[in-house]
Amino acid sequence: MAQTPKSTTPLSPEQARKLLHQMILVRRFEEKAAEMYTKTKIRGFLHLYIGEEAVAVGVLQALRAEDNVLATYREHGHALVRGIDPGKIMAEMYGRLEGCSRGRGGSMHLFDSKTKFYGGNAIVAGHLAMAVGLALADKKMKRDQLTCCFFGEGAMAEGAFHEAMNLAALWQVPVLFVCENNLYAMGTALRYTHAQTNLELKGAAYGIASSSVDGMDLLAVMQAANMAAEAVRSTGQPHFLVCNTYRFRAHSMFDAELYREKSEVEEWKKRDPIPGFLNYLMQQQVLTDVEFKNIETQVEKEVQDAVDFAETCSWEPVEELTRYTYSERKS
Amino acid sequence: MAQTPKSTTPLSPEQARKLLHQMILVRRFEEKAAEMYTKTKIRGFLHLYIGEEAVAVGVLQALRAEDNVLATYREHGHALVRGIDPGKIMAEMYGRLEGCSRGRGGSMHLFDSKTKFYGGNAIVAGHLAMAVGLALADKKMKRDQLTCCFFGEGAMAEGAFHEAMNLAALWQVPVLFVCENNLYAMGTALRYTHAQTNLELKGAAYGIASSSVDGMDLLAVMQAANMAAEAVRSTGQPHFLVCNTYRFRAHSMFDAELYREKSEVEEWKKRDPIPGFLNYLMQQQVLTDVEFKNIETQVEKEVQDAVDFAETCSWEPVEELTRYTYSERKS
Amino acid sequence: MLTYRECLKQAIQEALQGDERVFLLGEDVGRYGGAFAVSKNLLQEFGPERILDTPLSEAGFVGAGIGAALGGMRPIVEIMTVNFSLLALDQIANNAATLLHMSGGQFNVPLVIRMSAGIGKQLAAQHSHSWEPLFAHLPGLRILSAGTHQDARYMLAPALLDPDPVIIFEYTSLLNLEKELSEAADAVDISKASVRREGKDISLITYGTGVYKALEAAEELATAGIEAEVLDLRILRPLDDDTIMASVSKTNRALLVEDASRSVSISSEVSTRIMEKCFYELDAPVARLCGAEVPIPYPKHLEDAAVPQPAQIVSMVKKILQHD
Amino acid sequence: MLTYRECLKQAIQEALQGDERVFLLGEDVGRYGGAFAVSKNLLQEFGPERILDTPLSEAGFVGAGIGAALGGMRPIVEIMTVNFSLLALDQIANNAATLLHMSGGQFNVPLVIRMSAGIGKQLAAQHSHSWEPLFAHLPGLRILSAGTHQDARYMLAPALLDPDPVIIFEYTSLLNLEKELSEAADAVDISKASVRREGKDISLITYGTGVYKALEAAEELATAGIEAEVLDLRILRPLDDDTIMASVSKTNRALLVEDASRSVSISSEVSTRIMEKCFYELDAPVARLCGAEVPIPYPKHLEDAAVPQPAQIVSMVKKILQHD
Ligand SMILES: Cc1ncc(C[n+]2csc(CCOP(=O)(O)OP(=O)(O)O)c2C)c(N)n1
Ligand SMILES: Cc1ncc(C[n+]2csc(CCOP(=O)(O)OP(=O)(O)O)c2C)c(N)n1
Ligand SMILES: [Mg+2]
Ligand SMILES: [Mg+2]
Repeated sequence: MAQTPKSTTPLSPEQARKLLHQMILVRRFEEKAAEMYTKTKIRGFLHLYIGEEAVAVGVLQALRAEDNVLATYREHGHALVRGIDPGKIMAEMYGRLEGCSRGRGGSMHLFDSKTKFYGGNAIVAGHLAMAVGLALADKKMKRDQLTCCFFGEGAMAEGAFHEAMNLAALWQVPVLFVCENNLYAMGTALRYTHAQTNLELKGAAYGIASSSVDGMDLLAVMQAANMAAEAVRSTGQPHFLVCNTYRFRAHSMFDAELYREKSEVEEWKKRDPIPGFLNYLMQQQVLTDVEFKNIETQVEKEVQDAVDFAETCSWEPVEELTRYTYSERKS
Repeated sequence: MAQTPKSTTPLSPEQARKLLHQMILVRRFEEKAAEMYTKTKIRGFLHLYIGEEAVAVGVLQALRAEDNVLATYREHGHALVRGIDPGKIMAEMYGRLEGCSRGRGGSMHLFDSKTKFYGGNAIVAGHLAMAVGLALADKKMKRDQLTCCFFGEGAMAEGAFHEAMNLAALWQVPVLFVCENNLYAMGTALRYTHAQTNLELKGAAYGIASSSVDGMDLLAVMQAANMAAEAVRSTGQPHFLVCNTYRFRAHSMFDAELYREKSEVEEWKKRDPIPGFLNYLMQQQVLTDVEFKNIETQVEKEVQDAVDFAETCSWEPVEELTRYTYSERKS
Repeated sequence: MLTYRECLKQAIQEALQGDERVFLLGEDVGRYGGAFAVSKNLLQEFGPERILDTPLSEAGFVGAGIGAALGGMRPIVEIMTVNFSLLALDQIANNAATLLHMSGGQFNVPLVIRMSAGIGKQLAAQHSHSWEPLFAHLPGLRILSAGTHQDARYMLAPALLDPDPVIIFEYTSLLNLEKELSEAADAVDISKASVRREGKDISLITYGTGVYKALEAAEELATAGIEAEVLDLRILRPLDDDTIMASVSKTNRALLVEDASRSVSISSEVSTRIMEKCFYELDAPVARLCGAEVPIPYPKHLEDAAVPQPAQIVSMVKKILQHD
Repeated sequence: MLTYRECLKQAIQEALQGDERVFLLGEDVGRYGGAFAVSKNLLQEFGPERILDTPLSEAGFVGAGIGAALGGMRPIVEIMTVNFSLLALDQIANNAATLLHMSGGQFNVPLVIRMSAGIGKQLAAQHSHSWEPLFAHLPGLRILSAGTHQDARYMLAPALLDPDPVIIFEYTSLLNLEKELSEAADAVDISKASVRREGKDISLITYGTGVYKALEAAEELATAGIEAEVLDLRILRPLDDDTIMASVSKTNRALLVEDASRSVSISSEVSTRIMEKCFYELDAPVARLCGAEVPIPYPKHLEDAAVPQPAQIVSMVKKILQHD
């Protein structure tokens, strides 16, 4: 079914640089966001993706511009990799009018119609059925594109997961379901969320082809995602991909992390996907030290530019509070 | 784990008569209910169980008086076999004060605290989580009893099924989940309800031991139910039992049955569980023709008595409309 | 003469014929013919692509409807009855109603949800809900109530043209009722309430099953020389204040009638707005006749006692008028 | 001085100590320590049998709570925030609220559900709901709102003694606020509203986050010689009409204040009841200050603009009083 996955063919230098750039951009951008949060430039909830970058980068590279993407409230990385301007994302987290959601959504609700990025959804598992519907529309309109839906392992306990998986399989619509299994739902470990902790097995209950992959290994994720995406495109059927990863930071800025040992976190940090990928590139000699440095400085600039942009952005006038509660009728 | 199931040991004459009596009572009672519906003595929804009797009779014989039972709106049979007085059930369907739910529930909401019969629930799959909670209370209070929960295969598409199964498995509570797979959810055939039509497989997604049985064969259901109940009692863990059966009548009195062929129904009627069981008893010579006739006449009388009783029952005074919206405080 | 059921069916047929982006999905809308036979034979007429039977998954198929709407389709999602709608309420409130505003105007949701509602068939507590008030509280939604055959027949078309989520309440107890349809007013306005009967003495303000009950009561009152105006709200959110206040300013009295239970109801909102906007024109306090605050019981006599009846409307009006 | 958070925690501790049938279940109540640290260390103190972490399954664990209550336990179900409560609303409305009546008085459901609600932490549209009005519409439920530290501390005990389902609204924005607690009134009455401040000129009728805002406004008004009475509804269902009417009969004016959006709100019900019972004692129409009818946006200035602020209460009161 699946063609030879891209990533088994060695990475071209351009590809390598692009991927590394994305990985580092997501990391540095979020580190900066955390900093800005402590400076109270950003408020509300802030959910960092740090440690899980290989999942968004590895999966999204398998998508095309016309595909739909839906993510959770932990979506800065997905938004950046999908190509939403970092400045607009930072401005959104600042709550400014120039943000990608007009400043109204903040960190949890990044939206962008140009890149077909349907959020930024903060009701756990609330977006899975929407993903099925988007794919159904594509099927009905004979558009050759898939819908990629990211969610956590905690979301799989919700009835919404069960219903969405069954509908996708019954209707045979092209949805790539991506579970970001970071082992915790807030403070609830996998074994307290699911009686069946082998998540991949759950696909069988719906007759959905499933696979799982080491979510800390970018190349592995790319390969698994390419195969999965290819399967979805060629069959028009849903696929369930489990990416096993880990969240290095707290669930949100309100989390004292009472539920896990520091040592566990340290263990996982040894598998940090960025140095891992970097070393591989160095070994393969598709990347030079100079190029790496360039990427670092370039990313640093991009992130700083994003902050500088956000700082200059404006506040939505209070008079516009209720604007877009309903569509504006052209009269 | 499971002791030798009762039903492999040949049935005693008493047992045989009791079971046959229950099967025929359920059948005749519902035929009478249908008649009374056409006579407008009974109104609202009326969901007949005709054809599925072996499931309720076979499963409930595996229970003890202290066990909890929850059923759907298609529960006349369960209520009768559980031992609720037929007169009180008929009175309930008549909407009379002397009914088992004070006449307020009607056909879909039979309740009886004495037999621990928790409905008669009309929101599909809405009672599964309650069953888990009842079992949780028993576990916490160290009461050695199980909770038996009946539902249809259509209910398994609801998120409520997914959540209840996972919770029961996580909490390790003694729930016997009984799926009455009659192949249709109103007019929606199994294959349009589930992408995975092998229902038994769904238990694995929750790590719940599962089994399935021919729901038209009383002895087979008894054996499967005894093993399942024994497993639940000995392990304190949930079990998922699928009984494959068929609804001979329309979904409710409002159903034109446009969704299935008459011939399909006729085919299934050849597997009517009552003549099947009767023939077996005759062959085994545990039942004589005379005894059979006695049962028939006895059931006829019971059903007529139920109707006669219902006819004499009273209407709840309008002044009591809001009584029990909240508990009555003893002052 | 057309039954209310036939009106609903023709509206769906017309919608399916007029726009191929429209499709109907819900439980048993196809092979079964619709729980109440509203969509009978539409599967045969339009095929399984347009008439989609769903499993029992209210949250799932409503969410899928939202997604399909985002994807450019014009889904008509049927929730078989309002009694099951709470299972999908998170999808409606947190997704359908918020996406446009939350995305800064980028993603609108042109979704229509139809559901059969109300009391009257002796279906007991879990199947007799009148939950219009719950939905009418939620910003971002447009809530319609088809209390007449006219609206059952013509409300769907404008609802489908609306760029935002619209929920249409239909009434099980009216399905078999036959009425004459006046010729199709072109493009029914789904922003305005409608005066179903003119009167000068009191305004009977109602919706849904209350409309025909109020009209019946008004006829009876007329024989007693009392001219009651019957106002059908039609749009429960956003409410059409102008039409309401115009009527009350004329009659100076109002009785609000609805089947939904009394507390935090449509009537309480209407009464409050009248207080806010017409206080000094009132000759008597605005009164309510609402459903009893109780789970609806099965027996007919208790069911009837649980919601306003024409006779009660009549006596209540007389009491209000004696008031001065 | 105690924080509101500490009050909630002490109430839960006391309940767990006083009755071994009581247990707390919900998402992250144990190992995480509660999403808002309300149940921090309770797992260590009472063990996993009494403090039960659940998966993300709101409908499931609320339904299980109903079942456990039927089975003789006294569960305290925590729905992390009201924003997720719609996922469990079918369980609450069709099971918890109806079982007793539908079973003819056989099965009561002694369940307590706690949820954190409201706006104020810049959590945006899906996490800033004030849905008290939705729950207050449903017969069979008792709806409490802990607008003060006193009630955060003492409402839980009587709720657990109630034989029927009780829902307690708590407020995220108050968690860190410190107040002095007056000594425990023995057995707090959960059927009565409470006058938090006496006044003769106007009744400020509110609940939840509105209480401290109204008290602040009242202080400000006092400096202008206006004596506002502040009435905390406390019990949103069933409403305590006596206390409401007594206050309005005294002041002859009322301003209703709540964060929930305006249409079909608690305020609309209260205003309507005042119209029905005190119409002839009113010197001015009852007015409302409610939340804007909009999904709540993330930025602070828009969030603040979406709900009533003390300054608005003050100016609104002055306008009403000039009125005559
Ligand atoms: C329906 C719902 N319930 C509860 C919450 C509160 N909450 C936010 S994130 C979260 C944990 C989700 O875990 P998971 O799905 O594994 O995603 P992760 O945060 O680990 O990426 C919870 C309980 C919510 N937002 N929505
Ligand atoms: C949540 C919900 N959705 C829809 C309905 C309407 N309805 C009543 S029974 C039924 C079919 C249920 O099928 P199944 O679970 O297989 O049980 P069966 O009737 O076949 O015994 C439907 C759709 C309902 N009662 N509850
Ligand atoms: Mg997780
Ligand atoms: Mg079935």
